[in-house]
Amino acid sequence: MFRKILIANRGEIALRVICACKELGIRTVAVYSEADRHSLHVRFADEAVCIGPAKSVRSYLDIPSVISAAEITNVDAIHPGYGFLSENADFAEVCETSGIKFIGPRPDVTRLMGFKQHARAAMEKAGIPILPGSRSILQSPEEALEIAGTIGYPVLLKAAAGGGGRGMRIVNEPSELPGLFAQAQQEAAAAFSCPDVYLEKFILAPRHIEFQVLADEHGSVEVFFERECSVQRRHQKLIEEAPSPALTPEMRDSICRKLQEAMAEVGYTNAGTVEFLMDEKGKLYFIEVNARIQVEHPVTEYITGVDLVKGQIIIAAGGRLSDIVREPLQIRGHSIECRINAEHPEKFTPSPGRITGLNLPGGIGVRVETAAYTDGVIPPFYDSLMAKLITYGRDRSEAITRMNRALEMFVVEGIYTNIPLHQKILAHPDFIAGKLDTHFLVRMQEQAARSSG
Amino acid sequence: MFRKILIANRGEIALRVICACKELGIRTVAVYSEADRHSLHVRFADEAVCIGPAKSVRSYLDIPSVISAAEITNVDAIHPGYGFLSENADFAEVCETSGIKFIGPRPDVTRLMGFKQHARAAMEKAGIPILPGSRSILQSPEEALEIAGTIGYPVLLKAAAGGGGRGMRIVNEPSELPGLFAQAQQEAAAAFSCPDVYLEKFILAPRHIEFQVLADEHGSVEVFFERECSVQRRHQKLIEEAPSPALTPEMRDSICRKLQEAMAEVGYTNAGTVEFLMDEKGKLYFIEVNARIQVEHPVTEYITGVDLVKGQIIIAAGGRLSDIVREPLQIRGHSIECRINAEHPEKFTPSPGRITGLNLPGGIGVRVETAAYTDGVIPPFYDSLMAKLITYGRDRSEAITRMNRALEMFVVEGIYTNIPLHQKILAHPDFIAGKLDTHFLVRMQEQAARSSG
Amino acid sequence: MNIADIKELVQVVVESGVAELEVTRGDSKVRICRAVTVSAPESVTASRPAPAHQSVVAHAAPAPQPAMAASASTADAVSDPSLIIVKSPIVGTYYESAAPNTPAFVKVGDTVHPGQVLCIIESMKLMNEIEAEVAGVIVGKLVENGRPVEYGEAMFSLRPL
Amino acid sequence: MNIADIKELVQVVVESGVAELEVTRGDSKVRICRAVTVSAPESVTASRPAPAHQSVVAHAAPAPQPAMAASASTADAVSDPSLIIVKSPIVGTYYESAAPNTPAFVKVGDTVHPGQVLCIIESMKLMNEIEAEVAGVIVGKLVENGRPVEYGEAMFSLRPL
Repeated sequence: MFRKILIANRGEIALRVICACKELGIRTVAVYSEADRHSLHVRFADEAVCIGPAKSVRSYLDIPSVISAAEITNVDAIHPGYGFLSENADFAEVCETSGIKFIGPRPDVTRLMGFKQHARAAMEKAGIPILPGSRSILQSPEEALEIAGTIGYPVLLKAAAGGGGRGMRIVNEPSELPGLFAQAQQEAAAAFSCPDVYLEKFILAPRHIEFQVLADEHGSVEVFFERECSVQRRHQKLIEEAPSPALTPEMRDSICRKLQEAMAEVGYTNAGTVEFLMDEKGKLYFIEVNARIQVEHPVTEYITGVDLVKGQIIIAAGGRLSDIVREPLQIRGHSIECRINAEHPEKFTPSPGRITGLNLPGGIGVRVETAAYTDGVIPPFYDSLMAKLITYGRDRSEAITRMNRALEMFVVEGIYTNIPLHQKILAHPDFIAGKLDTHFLVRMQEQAARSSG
Repeated sequence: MFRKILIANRGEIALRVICACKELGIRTVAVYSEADRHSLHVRFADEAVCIGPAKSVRSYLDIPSVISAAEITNVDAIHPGYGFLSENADFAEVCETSGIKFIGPRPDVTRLMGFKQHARAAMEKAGIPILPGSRSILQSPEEALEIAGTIGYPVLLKAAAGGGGRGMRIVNEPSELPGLFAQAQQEAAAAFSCPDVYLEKFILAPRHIEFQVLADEHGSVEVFFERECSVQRRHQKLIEEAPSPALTPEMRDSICRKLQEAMAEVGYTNAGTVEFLMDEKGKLYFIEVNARIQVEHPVTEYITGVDLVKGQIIIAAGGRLSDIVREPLQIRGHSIECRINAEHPEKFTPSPGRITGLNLPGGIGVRVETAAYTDGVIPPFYDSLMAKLITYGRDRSEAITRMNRALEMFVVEGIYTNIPLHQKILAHPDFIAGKLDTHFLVRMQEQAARSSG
Repeated sequence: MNIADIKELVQVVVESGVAELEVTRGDSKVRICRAVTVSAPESVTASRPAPAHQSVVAHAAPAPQPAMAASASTADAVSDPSLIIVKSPIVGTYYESAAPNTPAFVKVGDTVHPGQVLCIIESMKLMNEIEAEVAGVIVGKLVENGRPVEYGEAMFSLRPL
Repeated sequence: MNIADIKELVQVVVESGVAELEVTRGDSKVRICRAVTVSAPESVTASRPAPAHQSVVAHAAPAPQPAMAASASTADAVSDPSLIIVKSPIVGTYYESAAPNTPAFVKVGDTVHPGQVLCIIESMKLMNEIEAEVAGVIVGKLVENGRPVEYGEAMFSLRPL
């Protein structure tokens, strides 16, 4: 097992990894920007190194600074968390060459998954349903028009190297295509310094459903069932839950079995998430693989009883999946996560600042992941996630009532949070009924606007 | 179901009941003494009534004040929590006559259980092993000497109406008996206004093991397995866990089955705990029944997945156990509770005062029950329990490592706590090995004294 | 160091926003601490549970904000130190008269003598007469007829004679 | 020390961002805290994780206690506003000389000119020469030879000419 690990991240996920390390008896090194000097991951790590100024390009995203910090503190491994350098294959390579174990997939696999076309090919080979679309990068608007014609409109133009909605365009009819094609290419080039785009069938009201995977370095793969993440705002997830209200046991089993093969086939290792869209008829289509631990991993931990972050570390240290998953995985109860963001609940404007009063909910079936504390500061330089509130219940309705209770007892003073928004969502009949798709939130807000106006 | 419940308690358990009510959609009324004006149970209840000055005899223990508060707020039921009025049969009767449902056993059952001799008789009838001892109240030192002679020394003199170690005397040889008999009677008379004492076999190094029971008002009883509470100081529990490392599945099943009969036989309703001692040979002996929810109930909730406080309320409202326990109960994983007291970790002197800095641990497998908050005050008038820290793991060793992690991240500034003591206990080889009895803590401290001195 | 200096130092603390200032000069010493004030934007208030408290909970203090503890009534009451506040010794329902449609025991402006009944508080079906302990003039009646009162709740303010 | 001086010091604290400043001159003493200071009894300190921090973490601030943020060195540093602090622009290992057994680039008392090499910081196997940006006299060397330095760590204090 590792002796000492550096956590190349900040906030709640840095603290999450520190907890896993403490429980495994591994010493921890935190890195921090000047803006995070007083943050809890610095407080609770055994050592801490300031790696740069507030701007993340010069600190958390600066590979030389992170590697230097790892060298002067003499660590065996680096855990990248999510975001920042977590899916940067170059960083993983530098770690390797510096003799530091990168806790995540091998760089080549990360690269393969990063290019959606390759990922799609790999999944298709294993019999996983994928969205009908261009099998490769589009050479010209003409090619796009031809393929779109066969698939049928609307279609979605997507950046090959992309993510987070940038370089995406919905095309409703042929006449729009050439113009939007050019826009998508420009945006892709700007965002990912790679103008390649491809297209696929556009599903009007899809559910976002993803499957959690752990794979060890001895060839075995486990699929930890699915999460439903359909409550989103501008492609940003807001509420996640496990299991999905929309999946039948049969569909679940068949996808899990196929994914097990596919991930073993591509030689995937460590933690990963396979994202699907579900169309109105309940059919699943593969979209992409995220080669990292994800924000919403706790809901999976709650229903399976497995500590996924500990699992990542054990696997990276050469351990076997059979030590992490002792008896056959099974779903127990239901879990929901609300992302508590430091932002205005209606205007969605970020609300950094000092937390002057804080009461974190606790008690039965409630888990909080946060680096926030009374008198602590949410700096303006990073994402607005100030806490993850996760509840567990023996069924979905208990998980929901518990979340209502926990949101009511979650007191944050001095900054705005989206807690009132979460309360509105949890009270909405469609959410309670599990009638979800990625447009749910927009619909809810339009309803509210109508009834108030 | 009830519309509104008054919680006749304070601190973490008041908050615990408020959480259960919120999840059941029941409105809550908090009562508080002048010393608790700013406490969280007042903050999070829908209504709150000041019922008296700081001294509990004139507030939390004052039946007219509590009943009046219930009347002016027009509640359907009262939850007594633990301590205070929870096992006061007279209070339960006043509730009945005032048309308010008391959430607990019927007064007559509570009385029956309060008198240990009757409880012993009831249990013995159901074939539950009890400690050899006087079957009834001792009339004279002579009778005591005679019975002690047949049982064999050492024997324990106990107050019939007692609890918490008052009116207890260990007798090692006949010559000591008359003097200690008188002392026990005096102490019993003073503490419980009832001088009756009885005697039973004294086990030198017993384990304290107790079984959790829920019984509905339709005659069905469920036993939620056992808790081990052997880590004690002066009869005060410090660490509890479930399941017990000392029980075999066979013993567990047989006791659970017999208790189910016994409790049904006595017409027990709502929550209760049946306490046993285990001798050096692993044999269990019944000692008493606690007719209330207990401080350590969360460890049972963690391993069974059942919300016991919700269960109490549902039962009191006439609900059925079959709605609370849907599938057959089974033990999942292991759970440990550390009682975090506001007291000096070596001197054990209480440490009331203002909490100037507070960081509650969170994350996977950690549950905190507390009414403490930054700038909040631990008043000197009540018990020193400032928080309950409960961890869950797939096995005992994960629960322990998680507890170590959580204790390390539990920061309390401004007052003393016994967190360092808990850290010593969790690091002790005997605790790690599960080699426990009620003298464990004394032994540990003697060892420390020797090694340091 | 004179009062003026200290006042100025206090200003410095308040304006600068530092939490603590300690100045020692020879044998004189000043220490100034600024209490953490909470400025909560409206959405924050919204994100807080806002229980529909009844009058009985006027004194309930939202934590972690003891600053909001004192209720209006007590605030007024204590604002004039020369007044005596008659507080409820028990929890119950307040009645200003012996029976419906009968005049109140006392009205504002009345002069009361020790032992004179001021009101009745019903508790557990019992009518408890609350008497004046000192002689004085009723300046304020702080509770509405028929409303519940909690322990220590201010009922009357009176100016002692 | 008069009120004006104190006001100025308060400014220093607020602007510099240090958590605490204490200045003693003869029998007069001033202590300024930016954030709420916590007086924790020893057992509380014990109950806190006490990580064996290396020098690189001298600046690590235990939360929720920003008061403990400022490390000795920074405190001294800002205590004399006339000094210039040369901070490390990168994370790495500090060397005061070009090679073992060769004299240090600079020693206390030396006068340095802009562009003069003050030390080397090794980062990712690269030797980075750190040069003086202004002319001045070295007043303090704040890092031990061969010790790691973090970003922004104070290495030299020098009095500009």
